[in-house]
Amino acid sequence: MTPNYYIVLSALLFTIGAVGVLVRRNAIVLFMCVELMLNATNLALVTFARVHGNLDGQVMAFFVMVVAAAEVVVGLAIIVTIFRSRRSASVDEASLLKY
Amino acid sequence: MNAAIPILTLGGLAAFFALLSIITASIVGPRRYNRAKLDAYECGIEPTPQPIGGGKFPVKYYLTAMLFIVFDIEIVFLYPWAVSFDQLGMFGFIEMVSFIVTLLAVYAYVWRRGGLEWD
Amino acid sequence: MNIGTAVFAQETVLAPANGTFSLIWLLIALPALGAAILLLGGRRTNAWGHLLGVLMPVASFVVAAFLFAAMLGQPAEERGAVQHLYDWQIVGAFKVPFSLQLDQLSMVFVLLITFVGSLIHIYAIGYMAHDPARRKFFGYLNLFVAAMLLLVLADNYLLLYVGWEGVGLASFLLIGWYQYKDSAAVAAKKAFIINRVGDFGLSLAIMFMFAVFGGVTFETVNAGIGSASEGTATWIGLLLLLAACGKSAQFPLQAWLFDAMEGPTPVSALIHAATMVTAGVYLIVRSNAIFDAAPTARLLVLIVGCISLIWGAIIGCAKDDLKKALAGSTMSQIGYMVVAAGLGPVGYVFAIFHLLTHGFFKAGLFLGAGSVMHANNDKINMRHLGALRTVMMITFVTFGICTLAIMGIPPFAGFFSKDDIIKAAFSQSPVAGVVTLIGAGITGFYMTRIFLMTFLGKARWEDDQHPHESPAVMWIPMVVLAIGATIGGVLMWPSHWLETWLEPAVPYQEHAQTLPEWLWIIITVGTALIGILWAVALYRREVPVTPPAGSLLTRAAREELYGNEINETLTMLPGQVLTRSSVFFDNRVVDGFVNGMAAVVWGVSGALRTVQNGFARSYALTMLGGAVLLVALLVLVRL
Amino acid sequence: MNGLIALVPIPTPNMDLGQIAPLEIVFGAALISVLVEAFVRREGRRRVQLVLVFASLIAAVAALVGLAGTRTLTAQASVAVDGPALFMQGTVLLLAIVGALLIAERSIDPAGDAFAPRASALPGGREERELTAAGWSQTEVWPLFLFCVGGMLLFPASNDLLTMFVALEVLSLPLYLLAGLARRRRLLSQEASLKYFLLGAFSSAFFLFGTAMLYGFAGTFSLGGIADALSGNAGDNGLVMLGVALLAVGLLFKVAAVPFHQWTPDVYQGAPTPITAFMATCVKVAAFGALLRVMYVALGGVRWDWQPMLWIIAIITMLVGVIVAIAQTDIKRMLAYSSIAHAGFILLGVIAVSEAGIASTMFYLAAYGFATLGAFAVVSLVRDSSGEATHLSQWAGLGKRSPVVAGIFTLFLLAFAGIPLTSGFTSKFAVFSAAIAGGATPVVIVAVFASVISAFFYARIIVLMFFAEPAEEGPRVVLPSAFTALALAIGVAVTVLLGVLPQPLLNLAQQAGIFLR
Repeated sequence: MTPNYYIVLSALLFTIGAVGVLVRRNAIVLFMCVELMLNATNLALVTFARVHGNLDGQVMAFFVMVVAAAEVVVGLAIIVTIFRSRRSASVDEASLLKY
Repeated sequence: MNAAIPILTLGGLAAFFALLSIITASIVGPRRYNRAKLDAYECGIEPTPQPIGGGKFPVKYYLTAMLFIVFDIEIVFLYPWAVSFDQLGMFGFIEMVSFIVTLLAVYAYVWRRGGLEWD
Repeated sequence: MNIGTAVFAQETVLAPANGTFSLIWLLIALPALGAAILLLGGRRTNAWGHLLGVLMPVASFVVAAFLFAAMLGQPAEERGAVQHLYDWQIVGAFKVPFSLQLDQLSMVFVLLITFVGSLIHIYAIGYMAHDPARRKFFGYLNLFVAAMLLLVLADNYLLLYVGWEGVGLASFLLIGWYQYKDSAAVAAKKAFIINRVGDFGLSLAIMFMFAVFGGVTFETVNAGIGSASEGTATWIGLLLLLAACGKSAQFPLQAWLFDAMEGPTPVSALIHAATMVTAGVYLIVRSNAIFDAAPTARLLVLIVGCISLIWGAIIGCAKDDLKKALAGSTMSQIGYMVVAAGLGPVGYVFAIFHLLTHGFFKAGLFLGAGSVMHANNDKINMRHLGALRTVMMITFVTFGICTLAIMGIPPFAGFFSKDDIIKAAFSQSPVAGVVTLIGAGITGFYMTRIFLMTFLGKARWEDDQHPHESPAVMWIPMVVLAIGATIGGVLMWPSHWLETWLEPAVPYQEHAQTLPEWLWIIITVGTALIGILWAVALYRREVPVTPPAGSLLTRAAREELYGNEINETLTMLPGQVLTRSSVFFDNRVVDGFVNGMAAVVWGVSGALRTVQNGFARSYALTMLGGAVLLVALLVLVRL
Repeated sequence: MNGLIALVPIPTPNMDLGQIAPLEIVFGAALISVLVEAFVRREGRRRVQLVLVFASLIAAVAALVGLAGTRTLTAQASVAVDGPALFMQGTVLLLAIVGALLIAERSIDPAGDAFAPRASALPGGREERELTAAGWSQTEVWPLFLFCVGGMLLFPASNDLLTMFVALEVLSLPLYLLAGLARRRRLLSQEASLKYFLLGAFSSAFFLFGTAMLYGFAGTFSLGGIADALSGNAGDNGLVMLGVALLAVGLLFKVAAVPFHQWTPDVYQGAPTPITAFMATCVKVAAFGALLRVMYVALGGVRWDWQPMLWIIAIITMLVGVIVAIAQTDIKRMLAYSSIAHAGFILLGVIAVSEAGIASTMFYLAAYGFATLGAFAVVSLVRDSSGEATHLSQWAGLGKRSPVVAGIFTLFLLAFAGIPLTSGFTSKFAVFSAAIAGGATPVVIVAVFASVISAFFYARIIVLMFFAEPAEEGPRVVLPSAFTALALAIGVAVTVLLGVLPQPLLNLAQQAGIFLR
């Protein structure tokens, strides 16, 4: 098989995620973009596992999913708290700390 | 040198795509930032009830969903073990028990803290 | 330029200190204890703080005298001693012994510091009598004495650096003593910043030594320098020179010294005239092995000394502020010492000799200036003084003796020490010789000017000025210093005692005598006399109360001053241009550089701060940029 | 490629439970701590949690001492038990004990400890007022703290990238939450938490992608396996370059190196001060431990590729850190930039690529950690009616008001500036000489320059404290309870001791030797 397509796709998804973090201002969307980056990585991991013929990559992908889930929990907790005290989920409005 | 070519290509491709998506978005998309757009859930429906005046925020859905995800995702570790259960023997069993005990502790915490109560 | 072949100090391994010499640590411990008690004791010690403050350096001096006697009792080769206190092991093989080294060179310094220091402490009892924080002042002074003794007693560069920073700290605290005056706070800051430049040099030099020799004791460095390359020695030498320039107010790091005169006068006398500012000279002489191995660095030492010598002297001619004029003179006299040190083995001893005599007469001059200030409501502008001879006889006489000494008039101490430097300079380099000779002439000029404007002529006092002689507690130290300035020459004449004494620690080489002794005396004293007479001719007549640098119109209006004006214009134009430009250089270029650097750093800092704009997404962008940078760097290395 | 891999017999993994005893103790205690939250009555929780935390941390130290000298790979070669790992773990544990002392303090704020009574209550709302009046306090801090310490113990010891990633998340996730729990200035605290979380997640995505790339190249996550793969093929591969760079992003983010540093000042300022202290020290130790391990074990073969990269990063980190620190007006932000600058100094030890580099880095981390904890402890003591008085102008004349506290803070600042006879000098000296021996002389020159500049702004604060006139209505220094007092005493003692008598710890660091593969 040719892994290149998968890797390039993974890289593109990763880039979309990274760019999303930079251009979106809603914290939830921003966070979803980070999740997209993680999942792009998962694609790469699974592809490489296939290329190398061992299971390490797949195991890693599982771990990434779990970690991502834990991250979601923590992240949403933080974002919801912010939303409740500021009535907005815009990350740009949370900019009191600077200079 | 030839090692750099894939990186440069990839970088170029990524940069191109990044620029493309930004430019397209700025040309195609309308620039309207309103409350609805900045709200927590972009599905067009106002969160009810409104979190105004220090009122309660409906975290139940969110909480339950989160709990579901956390506990559900742990299944991925149980599945591989189940597949090669016979080969891993006692060692696998002990490891899995400790894993489940860990989850159980957290479950107990959620339960005692009222995370499972709907009202 | 013909610098004599290097004569290395004999490799005398100093004996461990035992018997009497185990007291070395007391020298430092006593003033340090004094400082600790006075600074930590708080108000409880107010009543007797100044007495304790005086007692400690005096006790230290007694110990020093005791050790000196003990050293005299030993054969010349066995006089040095190293007291090992404890090892500060930093990294594996790099071990810094915390050891004190008392050899002949250190001994001379210890005696100077404790003796002059004690006198100035006594003087300060009277001078600071009305300062509510006198106790703290004595605490700082004791701290200074302790740090300065540590500096000269260290047996390695790192410990020396500790003392070096310690005296810097004490100096910083004392310059800013009158903090309520903006000028004092600014001066303290300026001294601090400029000194950091020098300290930077010293710390780099120490790191260099660690890297090259694997140790920083004088012994290790002296042993290792022989096998090191000349480039290494030159680099270390240049860094040490940078350090010396900062501490000793040598060109181009001199600007802080003039501002430092904002401190109380005893401070100016002790720290900014007699002891701390000579630390640079000590450093160079102590590192003689390095400079002997690095002719380029030594040549630069000579050049720096020459420039500073003239530069300080010219500034001394122009300042109306008595203390600032004396500060110019300090810079110039230290220039002499640096020149001597830059001459190599033919000059080291003379540098130390001049340092000692200078310690006496310059401290005497500053104490005299302090006495004048004390008597005149802290007025220090010489245009408002004059005719003090009539009311301040003792100050007049002691100041006069010290003036004669600094001008190099026989038989006062300065004559012997300066004469030796001029002769040695001529033997090595005619240029340096001529410069030192010209410096002697200018010294005669500005000292005469100071003396005339302050003590002679008509009284130009203001209404609230009622000059009176200072109390005994102040004039007795002045008298003692004046006696020292009178007889200090005996160190080298008729017997070359100092030279013999220092021989085991500091190399000495006789320089070739080109002219007979009596001709030298005529030349040097003659040059000084020319300067003196010139000044007398200019300032014999009335001195205007306002500085004559006004516009043409004002000058024409003050017609009776016209002659004076023309005199000054015609005879001093070149000097004034030089003065103005040097003052300008000081104010704009040097200050400008220091302030400019600060401004640049501050500006960059402000600009970079705005990058931290508080937006998480912008931080993410920076991170992404950083990631691209990392990839780019990796690819670049490959290419 | 066949789908039959799973049928290959799986050997029973080796797992010597004794060799990871410290980890087990801390994680076990964390779980018990969760159960304490669930089952112990509110009034008794704090006491039980404190006993649990200190007992487990001390037990973990004891277990660590018992392991001294062990050099082995355990848990299926995913955890390394070697000298550097044990040293880093010991440092983390000791710093965590001191940090726990600060977190446990609750007599300097009249309302109680440094944490919000209930994180979900609206800032300034009725619920919060009621809870504050009722004297509630948040004991969930402790399980989070223990999980975080557990992650920090695993991070520098992990011998494959999978374990390292999990450890990274285990140490980060609790910190994101802890940063948002401040009792006072809650909006700032929540903002700090959000920023830390978003950027942290962003950086771990990079770390993960780098991991994937290296896996794609080597076919294994084990550090030793990657090194073997690299030694066959000298790293002339796009995957490797991308992998190294992105992996470095994740690690450099955690150590707060420029340009991945921007979260640092904001988070340090916003987070509750005891958490800032804990974060500024323990995270740095753990992250540098992991960075060293990855760079030395897995990527040691391609050091010529990444050394220049880290040179540049070290240089800009030091310069940006010290230069921006100059213009700061908030003491916590100033300390944050100072911590960035110190990250640059510590990177000097990393780029040395030698045994001395490892030893000096570890020594620096220990010395810097205790001084930093002490400095933040002092910050937490200077308060006015609205909480901590962190604006620099409020610190003017502090030396006149309470000379002892100002004196202690001066000691820490002198240590940061690297003045001889403080721990800072010894540690700077150690990394500088290691870096010179490693051929990084230009970087060391920049470092010396940077430390000169840094001395300026540290001195500025000392001058401000001792020579400026105290502000009217200025803050006062609160008398702490035994917790903070003990933490301060430890900080002072270690700072002076490591300056005057550094040899024992240095020997220990040197004996730690090199990483096990």
